[in-house]
Amino acid sequence: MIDAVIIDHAFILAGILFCLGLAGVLVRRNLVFVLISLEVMLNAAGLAFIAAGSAWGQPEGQIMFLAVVTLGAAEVAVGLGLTLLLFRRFNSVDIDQLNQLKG
Amino acid sequence: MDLIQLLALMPLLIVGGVSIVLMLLIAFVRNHALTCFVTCIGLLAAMLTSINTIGDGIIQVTPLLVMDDFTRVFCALMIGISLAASWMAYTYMEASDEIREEYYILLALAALGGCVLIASNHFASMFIGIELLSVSLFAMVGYMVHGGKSSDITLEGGVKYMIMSGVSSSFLLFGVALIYAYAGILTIDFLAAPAGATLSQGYLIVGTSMLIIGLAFKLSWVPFHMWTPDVYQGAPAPVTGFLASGAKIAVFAFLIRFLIASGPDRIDLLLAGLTIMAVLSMLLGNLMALLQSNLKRLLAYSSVAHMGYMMVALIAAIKTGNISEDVAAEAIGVYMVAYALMTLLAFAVLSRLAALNSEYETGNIEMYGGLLYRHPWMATCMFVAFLGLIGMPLTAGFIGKYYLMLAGVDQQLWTLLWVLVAGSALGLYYYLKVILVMCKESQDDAPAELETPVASGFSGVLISGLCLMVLYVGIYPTPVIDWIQLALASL
Amino acid sequence: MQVIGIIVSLMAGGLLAMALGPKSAQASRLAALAGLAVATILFFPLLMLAISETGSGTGAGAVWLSQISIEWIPRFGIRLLFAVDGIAVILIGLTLLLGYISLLSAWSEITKRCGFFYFCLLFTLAGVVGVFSALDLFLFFVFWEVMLIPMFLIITVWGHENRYYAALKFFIYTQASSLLMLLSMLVLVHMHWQQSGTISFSWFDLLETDTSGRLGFWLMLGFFVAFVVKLPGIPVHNWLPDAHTQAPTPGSILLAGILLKTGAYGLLRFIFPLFPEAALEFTPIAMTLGVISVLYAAKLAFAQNDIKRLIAYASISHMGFVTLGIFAWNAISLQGTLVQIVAHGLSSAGLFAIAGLIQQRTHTRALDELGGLWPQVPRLSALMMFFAIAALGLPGLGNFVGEFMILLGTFQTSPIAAVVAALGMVLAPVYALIIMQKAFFGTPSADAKSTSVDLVPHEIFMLAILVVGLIILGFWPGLLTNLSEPGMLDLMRNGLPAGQGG
Amino acid sequence: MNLLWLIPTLPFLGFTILVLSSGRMSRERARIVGVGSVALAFLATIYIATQYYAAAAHGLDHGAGFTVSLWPWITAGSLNLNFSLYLDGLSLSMLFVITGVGALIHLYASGYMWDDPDYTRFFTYMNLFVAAMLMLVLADNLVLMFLGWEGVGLCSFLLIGFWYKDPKNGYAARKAFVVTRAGDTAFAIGLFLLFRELGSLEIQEILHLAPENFEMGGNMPTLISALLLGGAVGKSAQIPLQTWLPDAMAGPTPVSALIHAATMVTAGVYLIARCHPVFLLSPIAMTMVASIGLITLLVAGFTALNQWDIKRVLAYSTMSQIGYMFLALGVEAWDSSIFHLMTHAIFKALLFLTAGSIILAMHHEQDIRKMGGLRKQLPVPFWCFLIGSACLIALPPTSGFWSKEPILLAAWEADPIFWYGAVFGAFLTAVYTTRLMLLVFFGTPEGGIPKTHEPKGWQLHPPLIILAGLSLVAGLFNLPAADVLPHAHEHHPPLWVEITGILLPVVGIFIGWQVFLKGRWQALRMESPAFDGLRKFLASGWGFDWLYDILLVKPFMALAKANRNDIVDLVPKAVVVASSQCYYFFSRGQNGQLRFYVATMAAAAIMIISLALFT
Repeated sequence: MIDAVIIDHAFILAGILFCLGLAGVLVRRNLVFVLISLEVMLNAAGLAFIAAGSAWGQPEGQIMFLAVVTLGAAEVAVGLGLTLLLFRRFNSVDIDQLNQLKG
Repeated sequence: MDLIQLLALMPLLIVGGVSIVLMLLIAFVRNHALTCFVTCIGLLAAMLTSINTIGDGIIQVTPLLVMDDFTRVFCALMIGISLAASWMAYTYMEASDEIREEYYILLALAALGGCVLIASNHFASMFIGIELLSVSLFAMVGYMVHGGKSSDITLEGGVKYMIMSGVSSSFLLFGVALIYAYAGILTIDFLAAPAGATLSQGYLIVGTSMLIIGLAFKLSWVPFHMWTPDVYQGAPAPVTGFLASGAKIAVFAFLIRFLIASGPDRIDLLLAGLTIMAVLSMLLGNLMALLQSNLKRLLAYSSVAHMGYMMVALIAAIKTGNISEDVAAEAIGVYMVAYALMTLLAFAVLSRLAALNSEYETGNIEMYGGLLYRHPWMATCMFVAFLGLIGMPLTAGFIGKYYLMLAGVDQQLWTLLWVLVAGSALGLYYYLKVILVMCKESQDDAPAELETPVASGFSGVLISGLCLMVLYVGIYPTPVIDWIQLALASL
Repeated sequence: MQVIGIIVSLMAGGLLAMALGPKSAQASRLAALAGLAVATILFFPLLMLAISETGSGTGAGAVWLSQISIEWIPRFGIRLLFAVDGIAVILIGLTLLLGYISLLSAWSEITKRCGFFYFCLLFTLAGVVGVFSALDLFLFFVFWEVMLIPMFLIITVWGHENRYYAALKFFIYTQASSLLMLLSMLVLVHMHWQQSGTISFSWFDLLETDTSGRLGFWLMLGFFVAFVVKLPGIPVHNWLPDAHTQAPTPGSILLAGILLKTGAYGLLRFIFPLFPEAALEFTPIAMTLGVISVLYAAKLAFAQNDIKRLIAYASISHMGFVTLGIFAWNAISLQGTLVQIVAHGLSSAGLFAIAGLIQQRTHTRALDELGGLWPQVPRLSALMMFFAIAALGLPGLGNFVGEFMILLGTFQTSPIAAVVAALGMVLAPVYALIIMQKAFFGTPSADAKSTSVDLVPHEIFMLAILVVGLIILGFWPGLLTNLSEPGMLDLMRNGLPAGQGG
Repeated sequence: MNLLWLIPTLPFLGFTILVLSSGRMSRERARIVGVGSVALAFLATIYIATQYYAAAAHGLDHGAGFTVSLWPWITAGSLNLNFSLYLDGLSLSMLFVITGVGALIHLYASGYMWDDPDYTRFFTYMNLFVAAMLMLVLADNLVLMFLGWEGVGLCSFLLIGFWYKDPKNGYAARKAFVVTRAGDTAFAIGLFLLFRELGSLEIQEILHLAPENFEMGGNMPTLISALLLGGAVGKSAQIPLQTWLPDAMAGPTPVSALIHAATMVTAGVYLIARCHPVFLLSPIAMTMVASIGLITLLVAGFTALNQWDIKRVLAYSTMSQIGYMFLALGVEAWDSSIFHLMTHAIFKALLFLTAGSIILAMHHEQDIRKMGGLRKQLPVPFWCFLIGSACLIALPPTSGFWSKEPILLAAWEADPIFWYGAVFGAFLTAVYTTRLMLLVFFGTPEGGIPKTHEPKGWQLHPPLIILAGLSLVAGLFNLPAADVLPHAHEHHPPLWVEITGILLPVVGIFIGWQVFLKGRWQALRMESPAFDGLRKFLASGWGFDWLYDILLVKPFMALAKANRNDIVDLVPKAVVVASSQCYYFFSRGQNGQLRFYVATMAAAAIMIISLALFT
C-alpha cells in the first residue's frame, strides 16, 4: 500500500486542480471557457478518485473515474446545447448579459 | 442480478421503459395528447407496482441499489410527483407554440434519476442518480427557449442552473473521493464501518462537508440558494413545480438513508454548519419573499424557507442518534409529503392560469386581482395551497409544521424553534398578501384571457384532486403517518 | 354529542347558503337561517340538561354535561374530544344568539355575494362553537385557527375603505401569537409524555402534569400571549380598532360579540388549570396589564372621532376587566367574568349594529360630521342611549353586574388593582356619553344629509332581543350564574396550586 | 305590608308604558300615566304607613323593619344578594317625602311643560327617576341601593340634558353624571372594603356586625365611613364634588325642584343616616361629616349672595341647607337632620316651583336684575314665595324654624365653633333670601316693571298652595324615622344661645331690606370695582370649577388630543419597516450575476469546511 505521504501529495494536486477549475468558473465570462473550467473541476474529482483507489488498491476508484468522465461528458453536451442557444439569442456567449432575473 | 432482483427493480424499470417508449413513439408520430397519455399511464403503472410491492422485504440489487419499503414508498411519491408534473404540463404546453413532446421524455428521465437516488445506498448510484436528475432538469428548465418573448429568461434560468449544478456536483464528487480515500468503501454507511484508517481525520471531515455542500445546493439551503429564485422564475411553471417538489424530495430521502446508515456515531461537527444554514434559510427565505412582486419568485423563496423548516427536523434527527423509531425522521417524511402536495397544487393552478395568459406566470401578482370572482374554483384551490403553506390547521401544512415543532421540542432545540416561529410569522405576510390580492375587487378590466383553455377539465381534475388531498391529509393524516412509519421501520 | 350536531348543521347551512347564493339572495338568507335554526334546535336539549343539573342547586350538579371522544390521530393520542360544561353552554348560547343578530343585521346591509357571505358567517359560528367545546388541545388549536379564515374573508370582501390593511393586521396578529401557543402546547405535551409516559393532548390528562418551575412559566406565557392578543389586552390590541372600523356591521357584531370571547374563554380554561403555580406568580403583571387596558383604552376611546373605533376601544376597556377578573381567581370574580363576557357580547353587538345603521343612513362614521340625530331618528337614538348606558355599566344592566362582581372579587386578591380599575367606572361615562353628545344631541351640522328614516321593524326586533337580554342579565344574573356554578367551581379547584385548598 | 314591592313598581310601570308607547301617545294620556303613577305610589305609601303604624301600635318593637324578598339577585361563592326591599321608620319617612312632594311636582310639571314638544319623553324620565329613588330608599342591601343610586344619577343626566338642542345643556348633564359618578366610585370601593371586612353587604347585617368586628376609632371604620361619605358628598353636592349642582339648573324647573332640591340631593343624607352605626364607630368620620357640612354651608351662603340667576340662587341655598343636614348628622342630631330634610324638601320645592312660574311669566327670563315689582301682577307666586322664604330663613312659626333650631342647639352641644358657623350661615341665608325677595317682587328695575302674563291652568296653582300650607304646618309632624335613629340627648344650652339663634335671621332680614330696597350701605353690595376680584371669586362658587378645570379636565383633554391614535401602534409599524429594510438589504445580494452566485457559493463552502475543521 503506498504510504500516506504520497496519497497526500496526490490529493493536494487534486485540490489545486479543483480550486483552479473553480477560479476559472468565477473569472471567465465566455460560457465555453466556463464549461471547460467545469470539466477541470470534475476531472480533479476524478483524479482524487484514482488516488483514493490506488491508496486502497481497489478498482472502485478507477470505475468511479470512468463514471465521472461519462457523466461529465453528458453535462457538457447539454451545456454546449445551451451555449448554442445563447449565441443564437444574444449572438455572443458572454454570460454577463444574463442578468434580467434579479431582486 | 437474478430474476427476483430484477423483479424487485420493477418500478425503476418501468419508468426507464417509459422514457424509451416515448422516444420511439415520437420518432413515429408527433402527437401531444398521445405522448402525454403514454407518460401518465406509464408513470401510473410504475407507481402502482411500487405501492403494492411494499412489504416484500429488503432486496439488495447489486451493491448499488437496495429495494426496501423505504425506497418503494418514496419512489411511489417521486413518481407520483412526476406524474402530476406531466399531467399539469399538458394544458400548459397546449397553449405554447413550443415543440411539446420532448418535455415528457426529460420528465421520465428525471423521475428515473430521482428513483435511483432514493434507491441507492452506494455513492456511485447516488452520483448517477443526482447527475441524471440534474442534467435532465438542465434541459427542462431551459425548455421554452423558442417560445414567445419570455424565452430569454428561460434560457438565462437554464444556463444558471447548469453552471451552478455543475459546480455543486463537482463539490459532491470531490467530497465522495475524500471519504473514499479515508474509509476505503463507497457505500453510504462508511461512518459505521471502521476500516483501517491510514489517512488523517481531516479527509473525512472535509469530505463530508463537501458532500453536504453538494446536497445543500440541491436543497437550496441559504448560502447555496442564490440560484433558486432566478431558476424558478425562468423555468416554465410545470418544470418549476417538479423542481420545487420532486428534486428536493429525492435528495432529502437520500439524506435520511445516509443519516440512518451512518448509525449513532454520526459526525457532530455537521451540527454547527447545519444549524446556521437552518436559521439563515428560515429567516432569509421569509424575509426575501416579503415584497416580491412575481408569484413564482415568491414561491421560490417560500420553498427556501420551507427547506429551512425541514432542516429543523433534520438536525433533531441527527441529534437523536438511533433515528428509526423517533419523531424526527417521521417529521421529515410527513413534511415532504405535505410540502410536495402543496407546491404541486400551487404550481398546477399557476400553470393552468399561465395557459390562459402568460402574464399570470411572468407578470406581477396584481394580475391575480379579483381572481376569486373570475375563476372561483381556481382561486379556492390556490387559497387552500397558500393556507397550507402558512400552516393553517385542516391542511397538510399544519400537520407537517406540527410534526416539525414536536421533533424540535423533543430535542430541546429552543433557538431553532424560536426562529421557526418568527420565520412563519414573517411568512404570514406574503402568503396573505397573495390571498388578499385574489379577493381584491379589481376595478380595472380583467386581464385579456383566452377563452377556456384546451382540455381545462383535464388539469381541473388534477387540481381538484391535489386540493382534496391537501385537505384530506390535513383532516385525517393517519394513513400518511402509517406509510412513513412503515417506510422508516424497514431502514 | 349535540355539539358536533350543532357544528355540522352550521356548516351545512353555510354550504347550502353558498350553493343558493347565485340563484337569489333571499334563498341564501333563508338557507343560512335554516342552518342556524337547526343548530339552535340541537342546542336546546343541552340547555335543558344544564338547567336540570343546576336544579340540584347545591352546585354539586355534574360538571360535564355531555362528553364525546372519537379517536383522530392515534399516533399522538389526539382525539376528537368535545365536552360541554355550564360555561361552554352559556358561551355557545351567546354565539347562536349573536349569530341571529348578525344575520338580521346582514339582511339589509349585505347586497353583493350574499351566498358567500352567509357561508363565511356560519363557518365562523361553527369555528367558535368548536373552540368553546373542544377539550383536546390539538382540536382546540385547530378550531382556534380555522375560525380566523371566514372572519378574514368577511373583512376583506365586504369591508369598508382600507379593509385589506385591517384584515392583514387582524390575521397576522392572531396567527403569529397562536404559533406561540402551539409551541407551548407541544412542550407541555412533551413534559406530560416524559412525566407520565403516555402521549395525549386531552385537557383532562394534561391537568395532572406538574408545570411548576421556569419552563412552566414560559409555557403559561405562550398561552397567555395568544389569548391576550385575542382578548385584546393593551400591548397587543392594535388590530381590533382597525378590524372593527373596516369590517361590515355583521362582521363587527361577530368580531366583538363572539371572537373576543374566545380569548377570554381561553384564559379561563387553559391558564390557571394547566399552570397553577406559574399563573399565580404571573398574577401581579397580568393585573397591571388588565388595569392599564381599562384606563388606557378608555382614554383612547374618548379621543376617537370614528364611532366604530370608539366602540372598539370601549370593548378593549371592558375586556381589561375580564383579565382582572380571571387573574383574581376566586368564585365571585370568575362568575363576574362570565357575566361580563355575556353582557359585553350583547352590548357591543348592539352598539355596532347601531353604528352600522347610522352609517347606512348618513354614510359617515365621523362624529364631527354627525349631529342632532335625535329629532330625525328618535327610536334609533333612544336605543343608542340604552346601549351607551349599558356600556358605561349602569346598575340594572348586565355590564354593571359583571364589572361589580369582578371588582369585588379582585378586591379580595389585590385591592390596589381593584381601586385603580374602579377609576375605569369614572372614565366609562366620559367616552360613552361623548357619542350621545356629538352624534345625537346638539343641532345637525350644516351639510348633514338628513334623508334618514327611522328604524324598520326587523331592525327594531334585532335590537329588542339585545335590550331584553341585557335587562334580564341585569336583574336576574342568577339564570346565568347558576348554569355555570358547577363548571366554575370545578375549574377553580383545578386552578388552585396543589397546596391551597378550595 | 307585603305590598311594599308595589311602591317602586308603579312609577316603573308608568315608565315602561311611556317608553313602549314611544311617541304615539297623546299628551293627555301621557299626563295621566305620568302623574297618575306617582300619585298611586303616594296612596300606596299611605296604605303601607297605616299598616306600619298599626303594627307599631300593638307591640311590634319600635324601629323593627319589615323586609320583602323578591328573588335571588347575584349569587356567587360567598356573595349572595337578593332583590329585597326593607321598610322601617327612616325609609317610610323618605317614602313620604319622595312620593308626596314628587306627586305635587309631577302635577305642577304636567302644566308647566304643556307646550313642550317632547312631553312624553319628559314624563318617561321623571317616572324612571322616582322609581330609581324609591329603589334607593327601600333597598335592603347596599348593592341594590347602589342600583338606585346610579339610576338616580342617570335620570338627572337625562333630565338636565332634556333640552338637547343647546350643547351647553349637554355639557352640564355630562358634568353632573361624571362628577356624581366619581362619588359613586368612592361609594363602590367602600362596598368592596365592607365586603372584605365583614363578608356581607346586607345593610341590617352590617349594622349588627360592625360594632362587633371594629373597635371604636379604629382606622377600618374611619376608612369605610370616609368612602361612604365620598359617595354621599358626590350625590348631595357637598364641598369637594359640588360643582355640578349650579350647572344642573340647565334642566327644566320641575326637574330642579324634584331632583336638585327635594329628593336626589338628599340621598347622601339618607345613606349616612342609614349607616349611622358605622359612622358612630369613628369620631374622626363624624367630625369630617360635620365640618364638610359647615364649610359647604358657608361657601354656598356667600356664593348665593352674588348670583343673578334666580335658579342658581336657589341651587346654592339648597347646597347650604344640605350643609345643615350634614352638620346635624355630624353632631349626632340624627332625627333632626331627617326632619330638616323633610321640611326642606317641601319649602325648597315650593320655592323652585314658584320660581318656575315667575320664569314662565317672564318669558323664560331668569336674570333677577331684569325682574322687579312683580308682587301685584303675580299674587299667588308672590305669597307662596314669601312663605317659602320665611321657612328658608327659619322664622319662628314656620316649619323651617322647627327643623333648623334643634340642629343649631345640637351644634352648640357638640362644639361651639359649629354653632358659630351655623348661626352665621343662618344670617347669610336671611340676607340672600331677602335680597332675592326684594329684587324680584319689590323695587323697580331700570327698564320699568316688565309686562308678564301669568300662566293659567288648574295644574299650576293647587300644588303651590298645598306646598305652602304644608311648609307652614310641617313643623308639627313627628316622623317615623325617629324610632329608627338614636335619640339626640336633650339640649339645654345657655339662654343667650337660643335667643341669638332666633334673632339673627331677623337682623339678616333688616340688613337685606336696608341694602337692597333702601339702597343704604351700598358698599355692602360689593359692586364697586375694588371688590371686582372678590365678587367674581365668590360668584364662581369659590373657584372650584376653575380648580378642577386646571387639575383634571385640561390635562385629560390635552392627553386625549396628544395621542389620538395610540403610540402602541408604532410597534407593529416598526416591525414592518425593519423587515422591509432587511428585504432591501438582502435583495441587493440577488443581483442576477451568475458569477456572483458562484462566488457566494464558493465563499459559503470555504466557511462551512473551515467551521467543520476548526470547531
